[in-house]
Amino acid sequence: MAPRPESTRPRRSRGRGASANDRPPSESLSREQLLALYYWMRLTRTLEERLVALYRQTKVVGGLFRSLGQEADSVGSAFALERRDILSPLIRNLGSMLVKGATPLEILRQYMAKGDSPTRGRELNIHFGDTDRGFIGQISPLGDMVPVMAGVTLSFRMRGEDRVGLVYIGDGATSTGAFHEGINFAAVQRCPLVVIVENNGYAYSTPTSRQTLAASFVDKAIGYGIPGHKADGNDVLAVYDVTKRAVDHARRGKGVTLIELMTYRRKGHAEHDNQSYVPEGEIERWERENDPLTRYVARLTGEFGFTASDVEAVDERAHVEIDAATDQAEASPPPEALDSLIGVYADPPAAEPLWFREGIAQAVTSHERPAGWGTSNVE
Amino acid sequence: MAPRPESTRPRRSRGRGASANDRPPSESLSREQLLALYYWMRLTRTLEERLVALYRQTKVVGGLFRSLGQEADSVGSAFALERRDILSPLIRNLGSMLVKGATPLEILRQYMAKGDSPTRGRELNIHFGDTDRGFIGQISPLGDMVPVMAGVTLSFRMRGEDRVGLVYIGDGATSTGAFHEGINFAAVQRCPLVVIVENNGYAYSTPTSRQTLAASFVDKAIGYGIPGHKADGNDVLAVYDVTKRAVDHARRGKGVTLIELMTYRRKGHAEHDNQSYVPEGEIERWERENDPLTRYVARLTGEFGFTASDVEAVDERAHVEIDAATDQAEASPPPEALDSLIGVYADPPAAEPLWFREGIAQAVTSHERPAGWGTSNVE
Amino acid sequence: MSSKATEVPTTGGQEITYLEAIREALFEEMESDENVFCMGQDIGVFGGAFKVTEGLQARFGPQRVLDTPISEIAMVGAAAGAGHMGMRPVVEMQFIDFIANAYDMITNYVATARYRAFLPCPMVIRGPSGGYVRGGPFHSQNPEAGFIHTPGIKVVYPSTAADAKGLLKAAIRDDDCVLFFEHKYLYRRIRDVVPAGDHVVPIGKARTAREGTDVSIITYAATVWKALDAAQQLADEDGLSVEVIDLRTLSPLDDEAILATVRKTNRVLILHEDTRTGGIAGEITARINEQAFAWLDAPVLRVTAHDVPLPYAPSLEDFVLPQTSDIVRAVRQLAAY
Amino acid sequence: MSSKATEVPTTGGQEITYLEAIREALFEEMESDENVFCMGQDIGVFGGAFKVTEGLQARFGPQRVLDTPISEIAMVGAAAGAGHMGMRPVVEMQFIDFIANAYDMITNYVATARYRAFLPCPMVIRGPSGGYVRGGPFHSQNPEAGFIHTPGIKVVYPSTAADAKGLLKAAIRDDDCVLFFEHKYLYRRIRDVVPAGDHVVPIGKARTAREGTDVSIITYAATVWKALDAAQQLADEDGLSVEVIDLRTLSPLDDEAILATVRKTNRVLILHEDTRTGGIAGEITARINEQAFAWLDAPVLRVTAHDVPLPYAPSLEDFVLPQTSDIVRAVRQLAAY
Ligand SMILES: Cc1ncc(C[n+]2csc(CCOP(=O)(O)OP(=O)(O)O)c2C)c(N)n1
Ligand SMILES: Cc1ncc(C[n+]2csc(CCOP(=O)(O)OP(=O)(O)O)c2C)c(N)n1
Ligand SMILES: [Mg+2]
Ligand SMILES: [Mg+2]
Repeated sequence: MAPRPESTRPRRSRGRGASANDRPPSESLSREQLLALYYWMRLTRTLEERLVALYRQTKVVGGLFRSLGQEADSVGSAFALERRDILSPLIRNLGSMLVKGATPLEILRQYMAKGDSPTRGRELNIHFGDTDRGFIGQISPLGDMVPVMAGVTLSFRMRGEDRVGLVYIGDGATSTGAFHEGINFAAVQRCPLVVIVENNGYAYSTPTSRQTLAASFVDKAIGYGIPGHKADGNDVLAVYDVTKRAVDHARRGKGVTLIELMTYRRKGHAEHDNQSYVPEGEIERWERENDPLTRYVARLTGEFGFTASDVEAVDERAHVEIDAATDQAEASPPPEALDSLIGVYADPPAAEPLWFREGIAQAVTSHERPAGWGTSNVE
Repeated sequence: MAPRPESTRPRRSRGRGASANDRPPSESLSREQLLALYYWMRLTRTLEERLVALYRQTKVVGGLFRSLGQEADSVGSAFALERRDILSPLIRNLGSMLVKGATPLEILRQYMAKGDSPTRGRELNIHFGDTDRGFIGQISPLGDMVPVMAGVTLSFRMRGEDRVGLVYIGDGATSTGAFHEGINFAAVQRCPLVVIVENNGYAYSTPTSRQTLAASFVDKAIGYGIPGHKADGNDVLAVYDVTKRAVDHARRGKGVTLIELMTYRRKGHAEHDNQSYVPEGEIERWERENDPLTRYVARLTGEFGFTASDVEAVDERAHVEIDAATDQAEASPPPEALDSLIGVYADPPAAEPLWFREGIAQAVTSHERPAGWGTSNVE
Repeated sequence: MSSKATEVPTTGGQEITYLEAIREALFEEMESDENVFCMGQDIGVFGGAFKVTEGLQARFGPQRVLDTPISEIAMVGAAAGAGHMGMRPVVEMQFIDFIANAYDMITNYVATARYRAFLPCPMVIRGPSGGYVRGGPFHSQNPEAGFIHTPGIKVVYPSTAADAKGLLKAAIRDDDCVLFFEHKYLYRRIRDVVPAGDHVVPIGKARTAREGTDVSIITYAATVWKALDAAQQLADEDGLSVEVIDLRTLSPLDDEAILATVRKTNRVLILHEDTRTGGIAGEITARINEQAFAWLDAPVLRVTAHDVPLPYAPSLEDFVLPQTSDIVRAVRQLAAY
Repeated sequence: MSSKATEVPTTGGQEITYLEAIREALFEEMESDENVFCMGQDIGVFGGAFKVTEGLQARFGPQRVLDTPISEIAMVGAAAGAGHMGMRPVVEMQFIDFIANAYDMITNYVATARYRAFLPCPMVIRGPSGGYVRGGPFHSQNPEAGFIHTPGIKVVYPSTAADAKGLLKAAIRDDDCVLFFEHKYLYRRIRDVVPAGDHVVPIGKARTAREGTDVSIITYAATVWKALDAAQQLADEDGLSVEVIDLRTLSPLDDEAILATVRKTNRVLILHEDTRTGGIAGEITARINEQAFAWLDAPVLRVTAHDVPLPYAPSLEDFVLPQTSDIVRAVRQLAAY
C-alpha cells in the first residue's frame, strides 16, 4: 500500500521568501507521496481496463462506467483528505475510493454482484461505502449526496470534531434541486465541506452549454456566499493543491468552498454509449494532449527526477494487484436468495418470505431468468 | 379604472443628449400613469386594511397576509407588463394582481371563501388566477411557480408570441430546489422571463442571514449566466424602471433577468404573528423613513406637480371602491357542498358522492363543524 | 410568548394537550441524549408555526435547535447524513404537506440506506398534518399512503396526548427513520393524562380505544374521535356495541390487533380522513381478506374522504371529509348485513 | 444509429416491438398536432437512454424535441406551464425512478391545477419502469402506488405493443396529466401486431388477456406475461381455466371489468410486481369487497414483490420479485379453497 497523506514528509524545505500560505501545498509532498499519486491513477485505469474485459465477457452485471481521462480529478482531490475525513464519490470517482481505502477486490466483486461484495449484491457497481475508511456510497438520483454530506459535516461541526467532508457533483447534476438546497444549507450552516464540480463537458449526451448558461460553474460560488476556485482537473498536483487549500479552510472552521475542476469524459456515459453526439476529433485531442497520466509521468520523470523504471514498477505493481484481485473475485459466490430479506430495518431484523414462497428452495431454483439484459445503460 | 401601460403617452419629450436606452423608462410615463401607480398602491393598502377589519370580525376564513410597506414592489413591477404578458404573484403581491386586473371584490370573496369567489371557495386568500387577464395563481409549496412560469414562457418562445412572463420569489423561497431548477431551465432555454427576488428581510421569522450566506440575492444571477439588477423596492418608479428594462430585454429575445428588490415586511408573516423575533425599532424605522406610499406622495406633490387634493381624490376613490366591494362580497353565499366534487378531471367531469352520503342533503346539513380554527397561521 | 416558553416543563401524571405532549417528548429526549437535535424552519426563537418547539432553543441553544433555510430536501438529507454519524435528528416540516418536496430523499435515500449500504438513519420527520381546519389543499394533507408503501420507513400517527408523547419518544429512540404525523386539529383540542416518568409507547402496537362486540371500526388520528362519537351514538340509539381500534402505527401495521378485532366482531369498517383510492384502508382490507376471510360476516367497508383535493370553504371541506354521521350510517349498514 | 432513426416510420398492421410502438405514437401525435412536443434528458440527438425518441429530433427539430437540464422538478413544472397555454408536452423521465424528485410538482401543482384554478395540464410523463433487468434499487421501480392515490392524475401501464401505442396516443390527447409507465423489460422482448390507422386505446378500460372460468388473475404490465405463462401451465397440469385481466389503466380503475371477472370466477388473485404493502392490490381488494363480496368463494389473494428495496444481483432480484411459480402456487391454493 502506498503511503497516505498522514505520513507526510516534506519533499523540500520551504522557500525562503514565500509564506507557507502562498506556496502550493503539493510542494510539501514527499517523494513517496508523489509516486503514490501516480500509483492511484494507474491502479484506477488498470482496474477499469480489467472491468472492460470482464464486461465483454458478460461477467459484469449491468453497466460499466469509466473515468478514463479523469483519474487526476478523483485521485488528486481525495489525496488532500485525512483518513478521518469523509468523502462521497460519484460513478466516476473510482480513484477517490481507492485512495480512501476501497480495494480492487471489493470493486470487482461489486461489479460482478457477488455475495461477498461490500453490499452483498444489493447495489450496483461502485455504489458502496465505509464510514470507517471515510467514504459514503452514492445513490443514483443525482445531487442527493450534497444534502447528505451537509449533514455529515454538520455533525462534525456540532461535535467539534476536527474532520472535513468532500462531495463531488457532475456538471449535469448541478442542475438538480438537491445540489442547490444542499450547498446552500451547508454554506449557511458553515459546515466543513468541500464541494467539487467535475466539469467533464458532458452529462450523458448533454453538453454543458445545454445544462447552464453560466460561463463557469465556479460562478455559482458567490451566489452561495462562499469562495470558489477553478483548477485544471487533469493536473493531479493542481487538483491536490486546490482541494488541500479548501480542506484546510474548512478545517479552520471557515466553511464551504466550491471548486470547479476542468476535465473531460473520454468514454461514453457508460460502456454501451457510442458517443455519436461528440464533435469529431474532440476525444482524440484530449487523449493526445491532455491525458492526466501521460502529463504526470512527464513531470515525474522530468522535474521530479524519477526514472522510467520507477514508473514501470508502479504499472507492474498495479497489474499484479488487479490480476490477483480478479482471480479472487471471480471465485466469489453469488448472494444467497434469502439474504434479500435481511436488514431493511434494525427492528424487525428481517422480512418474512411471502406465503406463496413456502417451498422457498424450489421457488428460487426454478425461477425464470430474463433471456438477456433489458438495458445495458443502467445508471 | 386607471390607465394601464398600454395607453402610454409620453410625459415629457426626450432629453436631447441621452439616448432612449439610457433614460429611465419611467420618464415616458404619462401623468395619468404616474397617478395610476399611486392608485394601485393605495388600493392595495386600503383593501388590506379592510381585510384586517374583516379578519377581526372572523369573517376571513384562515390567515391574512399583508404586504404593508411592500406595495411599491408589487405595483411597480406589474405595471411594467403589457396586458398580454403573464405574471405569477405570491402571497404578498396583491398589488400586482390588482394591476393585472383582479378586482377587490374577487379578493374579498376569496378571503371569505364565498361560493362566487374566483375559485368557488376551493383555494385560500389570493391563490387564484386568470390567464386571460394575465396572472396565474400560486400554490403554497414555495418555489414551484418558477418552473411553471418557465413553461409558460417557453410556450411563448416556441410559438413566437410577443409575450413576457414575470415571476416573484421570496428571499426565503430562493432556498428551494424548485427555484433553482426553474430559473436554470428558463435561462438555458432563453425563455422570456423576469424573475424578481423580493428581499423583504425575513422568511416568516428567519432573517436572510440564516437563509443564505450570499451578500446579495442578485449575486445568484451570474451562476445562471443571466444579467442581474438590484433596485430599491420601496421606490415605485425605480421598481418600474428595473422591471421594464428586464421585460424589454426578454421581449427582445434576450432571455431571463434576475432582479432583486430591497424592501421590508412591516407586518408579521401572517396577521397572527407578533414579530417577537424582530429587533426593536426596526419596523418603526422602516415605517418612518421608508414607506413607499409616503415616499411616492412626496414625489407626486413635489417634482411631478400634483396637488394634495389630487392625491386625496385617489384615496377617496379607493375607499369608495372597497366599501362597495365589501358590501357585495359580504352578501355572497357560501359554496354549495356538491360543487366540491366537480372538475378534478376534464373527463369524468365530476366524482360521485360516496355511498355513505346517500342522504346527501342531510349529511351536509348535519355535519359537525370544528369548534374553532385549529390554526391561525395557515400558509 | 408565555412565560412557560423558556422552561418546557415536564409534567407526567397531569392532563396536558396533544401539542404539549409532543413538546415534552422533544424536551425529555434532548435532555437525556445529547445526540438528539431538532431542525426546521422557524423552530428556534419563534418556536415553530404552531409553537410546538417553543422554549426549546432557549433551553438547548441554537446549535441543537436549528433554524434551516426553506429546503425540505436539504433538511431530510442532512438529517440522514447526521444520522449516519450517530446523531438523532428530529426534522420539523412546517406543514406536513411540504414533505412531498423531500419524497425522493426519503423514499430513495433514507429508506434504502440501511439495506443497501448498512448505514443507519435514526431520524424523525414530524409535522402538523390533517384537515378539518379550513387549511385548504396544501395545509391539510394526510400523506401516510405515500409512505407506508416504502419499505425502510416507519409511520406513526397518534390520536391522544399520551400516545403523542410516548410514540414520539419511541420514534426518536428508533434506529430507523420514523415519520411522525401530528394531527393539527388535535393540537389544542385534545388533552389527557400522560403517565409520569419515562413514558414510551412501542411502535407497531395498536390500541383498543373502545371495546365492543358487534362491529369494529379501525382508524387512527383525528377520526378516532369521530369513531368514538359515532360508537356512543350507535350505543345510545341502536344498542350497538362498537369496538374502536386506534392503529397508532401505520407502518408496520399491527396485524395481530387487526385480526383480533375481526375475529371478535366479524364486521369491519375502516375509517380514514385521507382520500379513498390508494388510501391505507385498501391495504388493511387485503390483509383481513388474506388472514381472516372466514371470520367475515360482511364485506369490509370504508369510510374515507372523497377523491378530490381538499377544498378550503367550510361547506366544501365538511362535505369532502368523513363526518360522524357517515360513520353512523356505515356501521348501521354493516350491522344489518 | 440505424438508418431508420431519422425516418420514424409509421407501420400499422405490422408486428413491432413495444418500444417501437411508443416511438410511433410519439411520432404520429407530433405529426398531427403541432402543440405536442417532447422534453427530457438526452432525448434529442442521442434519442434517449433507451432510444425511444430516436429520430424524433431529426424529424421535428430541437424546438419540439428538447434536451433539458437534469431537473425533474423543472421539467414537470414547465410542462404544466406550457400545458396551461395550450401545449401538450410529453416529458421523459430517463428512468421512471426519478419521478420521485418531481413528486411535489406532480401531486401538489399538476394534480390540483384544474380543480383549484381551472387550469388544464394536458401533459404526459413517461419513462422506463419496472424490474427483472438487474437494474438495482434505483432503476427498477414501479411508482404507480405513489400516484394512484392522487386525485387529478391518471396512470397507465401497458403490457402489449398495441396497447403501448394506443394508450400513449390517448394519453397525449387527454386533457389531464397522464403518467405513462413503460415496462423496460418489455421494450424489446414484446412484439405484436398494432392495428393500422389511428389506433387509440381508451384510458380506463381493462382488457381480458385470456378468458377463463375457474380463477381470475388481475394484473398489468410485465406480470401479465407471467400470468399468461402460469395460466397455460395450470391448464396443462391441473386442467384449470384461468382468466387473466390486464388492467392497462391503473387510475381510474375499470371497476366494471374487475367486478365482471369476480362474478364470473368467484376467485381472484391480484398480481403485481410492486412491493406488497400499500401496493395497488389493496385498493382492488377493497373495491371487490365493497361491490362483490357476496360473489367471493375465497379470499382475494395477492402475489407481489417482497417488501424490500429491489436488490441488484440476479439471485436476489429473482427472489424478491414475483415469478411464474409463485402464481401457479397461489392459483392452486385459490382453486382449492
Ligand atoms: C435525478 C436524476 N435524474 C436523472 C438521472 C439519470 N442520469 C444518470 S447519470 C446522468 C448524467 C450525469 O451527468 P454529470 O452530472 O455531468 O456526471 P458525469 O456522468 O458527467 O460524471 C443522468 C442524466 C439520475 N441519475 N438522477
Ligand atoms: C416548500 C415550502 N416550505 C415551507 C413553506 C412554509 N412557508 C410559507 S411562507 C414561508 C416563508 C416565506 O418567506 P419568503 O420566501 O421570504 O416570502 P415572504 O413571506 O417574506 O414574502 C414559509 C417557510 C412553504 N409554503 N413551502
Ligand atoms: Mg459531466
Ligand atoms: Mg421574505
